Amino acid sequence: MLLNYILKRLLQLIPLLIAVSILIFIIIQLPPGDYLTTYIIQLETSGLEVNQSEIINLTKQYGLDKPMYQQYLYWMKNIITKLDFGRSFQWNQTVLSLLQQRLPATISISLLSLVVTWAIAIPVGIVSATHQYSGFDYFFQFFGFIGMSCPAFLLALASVFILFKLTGQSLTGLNSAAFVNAPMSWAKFVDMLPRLLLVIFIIAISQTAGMIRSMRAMLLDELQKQYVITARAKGVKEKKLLWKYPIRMAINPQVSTIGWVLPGLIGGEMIVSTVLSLPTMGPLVKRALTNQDMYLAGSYLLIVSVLTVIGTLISDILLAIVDPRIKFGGVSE
Amino acid sequence: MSDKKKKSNANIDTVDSSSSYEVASQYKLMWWKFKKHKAAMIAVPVLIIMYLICMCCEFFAPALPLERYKDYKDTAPTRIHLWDDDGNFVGPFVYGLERYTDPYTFRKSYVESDQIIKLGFFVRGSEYGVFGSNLKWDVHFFGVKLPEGEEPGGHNVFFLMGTDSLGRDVFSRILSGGRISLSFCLVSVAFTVIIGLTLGGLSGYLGGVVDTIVQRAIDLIMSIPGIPMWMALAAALPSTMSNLKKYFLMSLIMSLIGWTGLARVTRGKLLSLREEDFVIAARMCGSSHMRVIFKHMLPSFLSYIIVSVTGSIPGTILGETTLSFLGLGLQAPTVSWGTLLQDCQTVDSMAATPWLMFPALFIIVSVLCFCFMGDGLRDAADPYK
Amino acid sequence: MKRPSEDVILAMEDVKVHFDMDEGLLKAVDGVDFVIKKGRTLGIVGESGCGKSVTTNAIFKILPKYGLISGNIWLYEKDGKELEEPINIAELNPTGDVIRSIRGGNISMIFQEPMKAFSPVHTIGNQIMETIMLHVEPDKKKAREICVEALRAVGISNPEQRVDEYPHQLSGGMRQRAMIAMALASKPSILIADEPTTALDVTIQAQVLDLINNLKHENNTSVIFITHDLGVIAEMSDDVAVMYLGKIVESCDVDTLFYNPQHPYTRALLKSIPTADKQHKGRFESIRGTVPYAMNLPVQCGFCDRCDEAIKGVCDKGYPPNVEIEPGHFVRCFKFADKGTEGK
Amino acid sequence: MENKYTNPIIEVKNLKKYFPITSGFFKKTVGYVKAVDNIDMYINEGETLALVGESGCGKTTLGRCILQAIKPTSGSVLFNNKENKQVELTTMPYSQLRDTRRDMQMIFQDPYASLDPRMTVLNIISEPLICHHLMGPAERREYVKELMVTVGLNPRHLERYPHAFSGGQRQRIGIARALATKPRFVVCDEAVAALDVSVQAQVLNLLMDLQEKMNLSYLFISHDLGVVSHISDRVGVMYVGHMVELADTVKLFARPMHPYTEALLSAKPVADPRNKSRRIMLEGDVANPAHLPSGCPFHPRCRYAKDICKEQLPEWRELEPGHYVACHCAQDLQLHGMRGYEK
Repeated sequence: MLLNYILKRLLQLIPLLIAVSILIFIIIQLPPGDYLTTYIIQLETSGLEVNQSEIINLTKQYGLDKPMYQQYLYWMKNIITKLDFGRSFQWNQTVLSLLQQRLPATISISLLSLVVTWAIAIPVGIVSATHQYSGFDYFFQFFGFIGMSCPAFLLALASVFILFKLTGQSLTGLNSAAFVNAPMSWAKFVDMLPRLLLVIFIIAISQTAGMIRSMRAMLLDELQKQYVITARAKGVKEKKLLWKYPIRMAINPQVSTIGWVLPGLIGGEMIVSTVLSLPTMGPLVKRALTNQDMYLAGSYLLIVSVLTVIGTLISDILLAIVDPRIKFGGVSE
Repeated sequence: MSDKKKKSNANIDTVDSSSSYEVASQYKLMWWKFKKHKAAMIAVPVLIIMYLICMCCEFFAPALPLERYKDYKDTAPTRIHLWDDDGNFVGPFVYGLERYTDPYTFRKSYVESDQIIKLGFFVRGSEYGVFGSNLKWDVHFFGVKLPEGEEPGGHNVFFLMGTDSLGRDVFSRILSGGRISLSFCLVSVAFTVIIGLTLGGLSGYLGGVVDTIVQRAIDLIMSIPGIPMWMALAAALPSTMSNLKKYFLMSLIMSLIGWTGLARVTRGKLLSLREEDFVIAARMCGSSHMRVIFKHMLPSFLSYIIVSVTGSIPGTILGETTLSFLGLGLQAPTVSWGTLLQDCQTVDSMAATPWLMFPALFIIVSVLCFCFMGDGLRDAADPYK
Repeated sequence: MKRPSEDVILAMEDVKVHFDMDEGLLKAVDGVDFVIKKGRTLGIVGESGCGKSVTTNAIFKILPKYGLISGNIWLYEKDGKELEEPINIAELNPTGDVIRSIRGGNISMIFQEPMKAFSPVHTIGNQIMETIMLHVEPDKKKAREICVEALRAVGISNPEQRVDEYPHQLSGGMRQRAMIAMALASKPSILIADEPTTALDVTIQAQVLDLINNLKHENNTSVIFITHDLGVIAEMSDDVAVMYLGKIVESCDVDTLFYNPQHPYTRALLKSIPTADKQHKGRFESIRGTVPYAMNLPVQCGFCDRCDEAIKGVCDKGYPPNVEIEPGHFVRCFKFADKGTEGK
Repeated sequence: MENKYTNPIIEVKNLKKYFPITSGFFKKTVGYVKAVDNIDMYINEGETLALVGESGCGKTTLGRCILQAIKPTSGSVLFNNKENKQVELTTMPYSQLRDTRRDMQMIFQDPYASLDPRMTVLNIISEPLICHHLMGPAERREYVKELMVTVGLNPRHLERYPHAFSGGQRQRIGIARALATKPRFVVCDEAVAALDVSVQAQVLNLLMDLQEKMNLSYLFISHDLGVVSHISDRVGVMYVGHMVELADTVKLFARPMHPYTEALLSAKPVADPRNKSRRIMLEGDVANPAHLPSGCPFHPRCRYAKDICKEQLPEWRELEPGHYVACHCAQDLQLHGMRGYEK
């Protein structure tokens, strides 16, 4: 039953992914001037000699002399068959090698932020709802509003500024200067930890605020439901009852929101890491965008979109697992 | 119930107006509910004041946004005094500023001199065109009282929130930036409403192929993370483009993502309303299609549209300031809250000139107010529950 | 409180439930007395908003936080044994151990809408076993066996398989059967049925009513049956209490109620029900006006504004007394104020 | 009695309404819910025809199909208009249909959902008048007040909004709206189901009074046999989209010919403790209209079912004058009616 459902969902993803890649290709092509001329200008301004055979090679490899739709097909073909995302003229490297250097950090930071978001939002939401109108509830409602109205870049700036004032240390980057080029070691990890935590918390906070609110509202709603009264009428202990019925029901929709929390976290990661100049995709893509290094930017967009789509799929599957109404086809009523 | 109706009907006693609850219209009920939301009741006047001030920023700001005080770079906010050193009440005044170079660090800063510069309301200052027109005026809401004959821009200066590295008054720039940032979100929301209502409405009303296409388009846009997409689209705008054009294109880009939410709400409401008994009743009464849509369906989902739209404003403001801050959105010389914050990108600059962070306060306050207002509206949206 | 007689299991004494709301004090239940006897069914009948559901929720102490309960609810028997010292449920802590052992164990409840009353994400077996493990058999395996038997007893075919199904996989009638199985699995001494058939179709309603009656006789359970349908009352109950605006206006055995009703409201209600066996195409004798909202009401008989027999200057001046006009037949009306002994 | 009504105001022939069941990405149609299947019936001028059946049997859909609130899939609905001419409603152009709506109206089940909460009573009741361009504003106002008196509302409450009224009063507003254009045919869709017993009686009385006064024809949809027995001249019984029996009320209650009708009649609890009914218990649940059993849709629950019932859909036959039934075995069965009707 479940396997069927997953297969069906996977099949539905294919047209969506194709459409996403087309849209992103269009976005890449939007800036005036084509890739080759930008590349040649870049080379010339940096005083390097323009290698004609390399140009011809590039043209052939990416079909740059062909009409637009063929260029798209080349792009897709290279990605699917050879994992070749194109070249970044700015770095004069393949996009793939850049991605290999920086994408793992980006993804791990985003996922860790997701975990932190949940770890904070769900318990706080539960306590807020079960202790409605208490001091705790009011505090976190206020916190939620502040979190929602403070842009992530400002949060990053402010926390770095405050920490600088307090400790005299500038916590930008993922490592202090001494460790930037050092190989990975325990000391480097220890050096990295507070910075990493800072980054993760900053990214998580803006998402946490919204999620606390929705968790609280959802649980308040569930607490009124008839089945809670049924359970109470059975003589179930209040605490057990709370966990078994309404909290589980209120968490279900939270599970299904990975699909829209993830894009937010990816965007947040991008901004925060740009502000804090972390060695992740964020600053790289920002530079690529300002310099219109579009293969790099486009590849990033494509990858995060695919990740989002996969995230949505996973959350749908999780929801189908926790909510039997979906697994067995259609919510009745 | 309007007075007009009362008059048109001669015998007033046929109209029962004893109890206001019974004759309260939808909007009255919504207002009563809205009034209960205290935060929203504070937020609305704050927003109105902010908009008023920013719309007339030349008048309310003591200086012009691009006006440079060459001798006063990176000045800290000037302190306003009421009593002089001897304890005599003078009224609001500031002391003149003298440049001071630290003999050890050689860092330049400004210290207060003994010169008393009086402040006042409705004072003469730099000339500006009223609402950008050719009509020139030089009265400012508040500022230093210039001695008769003295031109602005001299040494009688007053900087409420300090100056930046080029010697421009931060407060004046914030008000001017507010005009851009605060209007930007409204323009963007207007685009959102146009696109979202049209597509959502078509999708819900026509159904079939149109519905499928719009739904797939929404899925498509939802699957690309918003901020990177904004950034990519914003980066694609050529740098030679005029500021005005860029302003509108940027707001369009913002709404390209925002409309999906509104379209969903519209479609969902349309679909559910179509099956509502009172709408079927209206059709059974012989109402035309247009009358059913505009007289019966629109008023009942208008409130949801308003809620959805207000809910999307904070995101727009945050998005614009973020992009501008990163240098991908509106660019100097256009002044917006985001571009103003570009000046404090590093810890060093923040430590040296923390007053450049003031725009952040305005961002937070305005977004907070919109959040509260949206919250209040959501509570009031369905007074019949 | 002394037990009135051997067969009384539960007694309500001047029970009031008031809701303290923003707009004022809502007197949902305003002084209710009745007793539950072993093996008998008490039907509580009234129109919507008369407080019949709140009354039974008070027995369960499952009222919202702003609900204030006063009076006494005496429970004389627990787990089949007579209590030396009767428990006053009204004074119990609503989340304490004592009330929780009574809920589901000694007193069970069937709710109106079986779809909403079951959690949609747990199997019905899981939810029924919860009761059994709490009150009968803590061992999971044995509890499951009891659960299957309980489902079989309420006429669900294939109970071994149904146990692992989710509520939405069952039809409305099946769900209500499962609900009954859950309520009766712990062999309670009192079963409260709150409009158990209102959401069901007539033919399914007939099945469910039959089932409740059979199980009641098998287990010698006492039943409190709440409904607005006088037809169902006639089928199901031994004793009847008619409620209006939070008060019981008339209580007697079912035969007396239908053949010798005394309170003007009861009589009007009986006349206004559309029974099929009356003169064809006749007009209904209706009660004028509507039930008032039980908030900030004047001190008068709640029915006096709609009553054809109301006496001016009497009925609108104070609450009528509860009078026992015949043994076991109580009427709350000024007409009978001096025609019998005043009851509690 | 019977000869009094001979002039049908509504004639329904082979009416069908199938709702497609779609599934998958491209919304392919995988089946149909046969909400209304092949219905034939007529309603005479001035009479009340009741439709009874359990939830999901298609009685509401049938009512709406007749008024063209839902477009039927196929079949015809003939309406006898003011000029005493039969017109076909299903193929009528929209503008003409709008005009015809003056003569046929609807009263809804839920008095809370059927009134637009954003409009005053005046606007709600005068809506049909405005749509058909009848009367000027001042005249309309006076007329609405008159109507409010007719349905038992206080005309001083003209400017109030629906939220200021109780359920019963709201239903009266709905009735006033339906009657504003002086229609000749009204569909009452469970018009009293949401009301309390005492209020229900008031509204039923009002409906009967109005019928007498305005010579209305009712299609009265209900699940409550008690109500139906009082108000209707003839009764149609529906089961999962099919009409299974239709006859004069007294005849149907006294001697039903379809086993389902018999079970329905016996299932109704009677308010008489000395005479508890002997019920005919139906096994199982109502069939799923998306997956109907073969042959007669009622056969899995029918205690008289024979082999033929599993294979063939029974024909709609007039077994006695005016008594229609769709059952293979109807003529061989001696079924019990409701107590009080049986002699």
